[in-house]
Amino acid sequence: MYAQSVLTALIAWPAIAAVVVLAAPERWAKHIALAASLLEFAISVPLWWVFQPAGGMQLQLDVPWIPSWGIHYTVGVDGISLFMVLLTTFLVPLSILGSYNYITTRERAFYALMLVLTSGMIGVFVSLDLFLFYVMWDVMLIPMYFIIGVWGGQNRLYAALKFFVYTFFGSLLMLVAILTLVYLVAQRTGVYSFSYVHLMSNIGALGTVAFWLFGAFFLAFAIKVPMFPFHTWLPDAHVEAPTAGSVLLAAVLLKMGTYGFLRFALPFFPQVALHPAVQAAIVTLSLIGIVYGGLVAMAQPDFKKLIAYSSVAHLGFVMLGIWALTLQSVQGALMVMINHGISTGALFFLVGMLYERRHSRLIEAFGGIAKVVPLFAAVLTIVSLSSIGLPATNGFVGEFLVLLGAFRTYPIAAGVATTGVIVAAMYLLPALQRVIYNPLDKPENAQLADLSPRELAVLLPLVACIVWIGVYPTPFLRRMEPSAQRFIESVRPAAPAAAAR
Amino acid sequence: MLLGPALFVSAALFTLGVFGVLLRRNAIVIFMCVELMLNAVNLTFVALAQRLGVAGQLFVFFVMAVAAAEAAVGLAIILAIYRHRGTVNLQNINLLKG
Amino acid sequence: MSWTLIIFWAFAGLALVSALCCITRRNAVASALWLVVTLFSLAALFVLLDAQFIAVLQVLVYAGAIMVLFLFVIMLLNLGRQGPTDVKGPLGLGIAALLGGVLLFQLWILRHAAPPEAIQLPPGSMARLQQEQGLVGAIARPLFDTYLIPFEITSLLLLAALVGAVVLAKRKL
Amino acid sequence: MPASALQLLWLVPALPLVGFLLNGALALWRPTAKAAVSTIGVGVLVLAFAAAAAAVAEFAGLHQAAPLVFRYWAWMPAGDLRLDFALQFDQLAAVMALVVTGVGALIHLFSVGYMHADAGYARYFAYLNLFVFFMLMLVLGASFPVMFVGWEGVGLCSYLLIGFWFNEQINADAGKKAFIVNRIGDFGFLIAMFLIFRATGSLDFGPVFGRAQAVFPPAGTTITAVTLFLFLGCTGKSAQIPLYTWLPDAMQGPTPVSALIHAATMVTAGVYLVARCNVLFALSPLGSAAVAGVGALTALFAATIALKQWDIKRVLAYSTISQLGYMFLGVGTGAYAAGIFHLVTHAFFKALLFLGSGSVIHAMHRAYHATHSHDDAQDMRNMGGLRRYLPWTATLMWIATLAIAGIPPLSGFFSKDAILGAAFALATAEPIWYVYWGMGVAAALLTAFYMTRLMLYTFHGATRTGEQERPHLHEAPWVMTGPLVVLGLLSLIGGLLDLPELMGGGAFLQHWLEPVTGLAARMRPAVELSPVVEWAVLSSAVGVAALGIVGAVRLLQPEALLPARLAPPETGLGRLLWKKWYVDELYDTIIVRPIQWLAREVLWKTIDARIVDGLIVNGSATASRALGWLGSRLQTGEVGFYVVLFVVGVLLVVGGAVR
Repeated sequence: MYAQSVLTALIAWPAIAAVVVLAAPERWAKHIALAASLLEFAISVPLWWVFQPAGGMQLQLDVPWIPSWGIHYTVGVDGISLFMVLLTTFLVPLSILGSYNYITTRERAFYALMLVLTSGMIGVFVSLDLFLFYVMWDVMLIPMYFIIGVWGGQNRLYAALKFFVYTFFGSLLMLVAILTLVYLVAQRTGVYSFSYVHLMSNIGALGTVAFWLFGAFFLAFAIKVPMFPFHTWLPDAHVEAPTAGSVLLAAVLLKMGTYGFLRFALPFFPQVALHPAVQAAIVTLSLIGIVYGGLVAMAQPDFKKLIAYSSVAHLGFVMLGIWALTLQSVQGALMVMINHGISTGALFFLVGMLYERRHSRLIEAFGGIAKVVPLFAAVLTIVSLSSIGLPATNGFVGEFLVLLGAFRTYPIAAGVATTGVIVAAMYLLPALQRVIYNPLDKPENAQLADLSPRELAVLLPLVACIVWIGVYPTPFLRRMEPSAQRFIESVRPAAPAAAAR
Repeated sequence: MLLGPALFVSAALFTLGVFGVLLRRNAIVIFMCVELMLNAVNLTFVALAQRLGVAGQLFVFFVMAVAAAEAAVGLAIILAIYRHRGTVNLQNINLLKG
Repeated sequence: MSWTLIIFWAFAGLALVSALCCITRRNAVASALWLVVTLFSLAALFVLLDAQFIAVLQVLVYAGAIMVLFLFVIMLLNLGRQGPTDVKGPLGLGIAALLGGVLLFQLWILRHAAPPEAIQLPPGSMARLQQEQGLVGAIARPLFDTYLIPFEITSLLLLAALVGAVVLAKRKL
Repeated sequence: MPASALQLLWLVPALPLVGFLLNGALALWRPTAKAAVSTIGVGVLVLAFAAAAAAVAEFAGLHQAAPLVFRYWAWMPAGDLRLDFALQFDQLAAVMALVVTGVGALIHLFSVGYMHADAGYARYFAYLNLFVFFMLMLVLGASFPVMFVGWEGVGLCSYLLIGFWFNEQINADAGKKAFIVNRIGDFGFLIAMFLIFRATGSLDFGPVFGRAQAVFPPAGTTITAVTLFLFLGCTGKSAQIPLYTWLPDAMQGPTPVSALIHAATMVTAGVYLVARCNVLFALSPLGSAAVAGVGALTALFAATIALKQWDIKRVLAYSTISQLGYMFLGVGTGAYAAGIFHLVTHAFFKALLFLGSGSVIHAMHRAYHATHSHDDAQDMRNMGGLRRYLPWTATLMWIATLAIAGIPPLSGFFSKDAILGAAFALATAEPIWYVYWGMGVAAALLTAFYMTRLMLYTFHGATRTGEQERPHLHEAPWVMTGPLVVLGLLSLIGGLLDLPELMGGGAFLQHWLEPVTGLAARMRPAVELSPVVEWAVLSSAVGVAALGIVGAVRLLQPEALLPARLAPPETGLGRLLWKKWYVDELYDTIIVRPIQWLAREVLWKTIDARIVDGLIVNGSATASRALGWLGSRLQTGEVGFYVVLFVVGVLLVVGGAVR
């Protein structure tokens, strides 16, 4: 019963709750939304134990949706999507709790959109039907557009439109590619089906058209990741979005890009992905992302922008890890995906809390506040260190595995990527110093309030995860290993064949 | 036997209709040119009906019905425009500009 | 050259000349009258092409009803008098001639695109059909059989046009 | 499997961790509970020392040749990577654990007095406990990544403690600099780990060192790269050329921190790493030569800078860099035991020197505080004649000075001589070591000189401290002098640990470490010198040291010195040395500023904002808007024009059919 319906419940429940929130009185909205998201999290927690690491795709439900077009409602999770689902359900209650004071207008609409967004995000990660995936991809897009565009900062309309057009451009290309793929497979098998499993097992050799299809998928996902040079929507969107929007954008939405590569782009078109030129291009772009993202982050005066660019660098590690196709690097990439969600999410919360107090995100506006807000400073330090990748925090586990694995495939590239470790310290530590250390020379900072219990409730789970994953990531690694193995096998066998040709 | 000549005449008439539409500015004359084109097409239908079956003639029937409806509505529009603008010269009518 | 052909070309020539006059006459009433001539000539051509019933309709509906409507409007708006020409200038003429020429050329090429022999009926089969079923019956049978629904829809179309014309033409409802 | 004490090895790092957690909680919620903080902070260290000592005692009784490995949980299992969170205990780790917890405990005790008036007392002890925890992870880790946890962790604590008084920009800057420079070294460490894993398929010490000979061809490219990258890590952590610049700045932290982290323990981690990986370094002559060469050069280079510093702690900082250079010369030469020996004795006398200087600064600071003066409490030009006020400190620091200068029979003499002797011995086989040895001897001369200078200016001659301050100068309380006495004793007799056979000693440490260094020693057999030559080398070192001391006493005139406020600016070579050869400025000009400029002006403002975002992204938006504008121009509203367009369209469609 649980196994059959849990994923559907996870998709449906937030949508239902959104309606309830809309119908409720304005001042109750946030409490109802929080309760709903906590229930959502509670529903998802047993997944941790129910999930069978070696069981492949599981907890599946398959219901015909539009049978005449071969469209089904198919959902399921494996070791790759499981953690994305859990990360989402874990972060949504925190985001809602973190928005309690931040959102003061149109609360009902905001929390309803947050819940709809949750549905979309879960849907993207569990869809096993490409049509359903596409629908969910867009379902997730629209609430985020409104969250940025309505509750954002000064330049919110520009940022929201940029975010929307950019992502939508990619998603339309993806739609074309999906339709073409379905058509091509249907020509071979005579069955029109959007089913992931069906397409995977019947995709065969596509020849040159594979390059075009891969290109379309690549653009859709690379924009979402975002890879250099498709990243410029991200700083704008992050800076303008309200805290909860930034958190979910960084923690979950960016992961959809890398998830897309893991689930679709590589397994569908291994011969393209392993083409030397494609490999070289993507690894180079990842490296540019790592080093360039870090260096640009170093120059940012705006704390949120700095974090946004640091995301570009972190996601560069993920892409490198995926493309290196070793077990360590792929597991590392998955870990970085989780860790980035936690650490960067926490960083956005912290900056948001600063913003609530001072209405400024500029690093310059602060200085020396560790004396006034020691608790805040302690949490910010821990989170920054995890983002830098200090050993025994979660950041290290992911980056280390990625680099270790990537070094086997691309030693030079991994060496270059390792300089990202230095760069990470070079952008985050000076910012940290200029915010919480240095002389307390701005009188308006002398009266800042330290973290409230509510804010601690938002941050402590994240800090706990930072330490937990840093010290004992084995439960994560064990659950994802078989799926990572299968992912590599779905891509690698094509290698000898491609070489023979 | 008459198919080739009939098609030729139809083509010539149609071209004259198009030519008229392009040449004139008077809305009513343009309307008449459109009728001319419709008739040219009717001629084609009838000519081909000889060898392809009676359906061609049925289509002429329908075209006439459409032409009648179109003439009624179109002329009513011209009337309305004339009341507003005092002219039926298309040069002076640019209501479609956004 | 048979008589049929001679008559055909005579009416065809008349149709083309009157059409030319229709589009070149400055006076709208003259244009309308020339158009009537064209429509009559076409009715004659229809007879030659074994479409007697259509020819009758052509005279009744077109020359009778539609053209009268045109003339009514022209006179209602008092457009019959001589005014400044509405024919476009040299540029308009050039564009019209160019596009018309291109169209004629295209249609000239398209004349080869006649339907394949295989689906054509033998010559004279239309005449035979009319012999068997009568001039009206040959058209009426498919009209009330295969094309019944389109036929009924046509009535709706005409009703809509009627209402529309009244709405548009009336000053105040 | 052995019994209790070793079974409880995990307690050794766990105790300081518990101390960190308790003190950290106190720092956040009850920072005034100083008694509890002191009890916890010092108590966990004493207990950890006791646990370590018990473990060592038991371990010694086992006569175990192979390291004992304790696996606690699987840390990062991924594919063929089987990485456990495991500790390992062997002879080398035993020495290090004792030094870390022992010296650590003394310095914690000293801090109770030194930091007592500080508002951040609890935070200070939390950081210090955390440091000891990470340092123990570093020395007890059973694999490269576990060691790396400690390696970066101590860097973190160093960062936190250097910037302890974070409301002064200079302190925060120094902490940041230390962390980032260390990160450059960590980059090398990481690359080395990747290379090792690629070659051996493991990261645990046991398998790596076991397979090293089979996997790495001696003197091959891979092993040379591994050792050089490892050594890059060492240059960062242990402040060697070219990454030494952070250590002098690190003196911004509280003085006990300088003693513990930046003299006795953390900065020696690089030496420990080379000694730990002795098998790898023995396989790569080039790597070893680089270690020794950089060590010797750093020893000499840092000593020259120390000649002209006025800040008492900066002199000691450069002295530390220089002494670390000696240790690298030792381990690079293959004399791993000698390097570790020097590490241990250095921990004693340098901790003593730093704590002694801390005692001096404490006194000076209190005096200035009492009179509300803003003079520099660390500038030697403001001191002079302090032996009258701080007799204990002066005596103890003289012991340490003689020890570091290499005067027999103090501890430094034996350890330094062991290194120089080993270098000279190797030189008979590989002549380049003559150069290294020469640099080492020259550095020894300078060491004796600048240390004597420090002592003369601080404790002798006329008192240059202001008249009003003098009555406030007192010896520190017993919690501060007590540890000094213990360290003084250790500096005196530390040489007993490894008395050379030449003098009829048992070379205890060398034999103790044999199980760890034996394999490397067999790969690179030490060259035996005849006793005559050994005595000659030894006496030349002593002679040089004596020359340095005597020279300093004869050349320097403490009487002529003016207080810092009145002192004239330095000129010529003096200025060059005082300005530290302008290396910081050089780095700033050729590395730091260009990177910042590149990041801000080129990458961000030009490439990101102008080209990618401006030209391509917003450019395409502008282009589509322009296209839309063009399309809107077609909407003239004139039906005639539409008709023309319509006809053209029809013609195009028909044209498609015509073809």
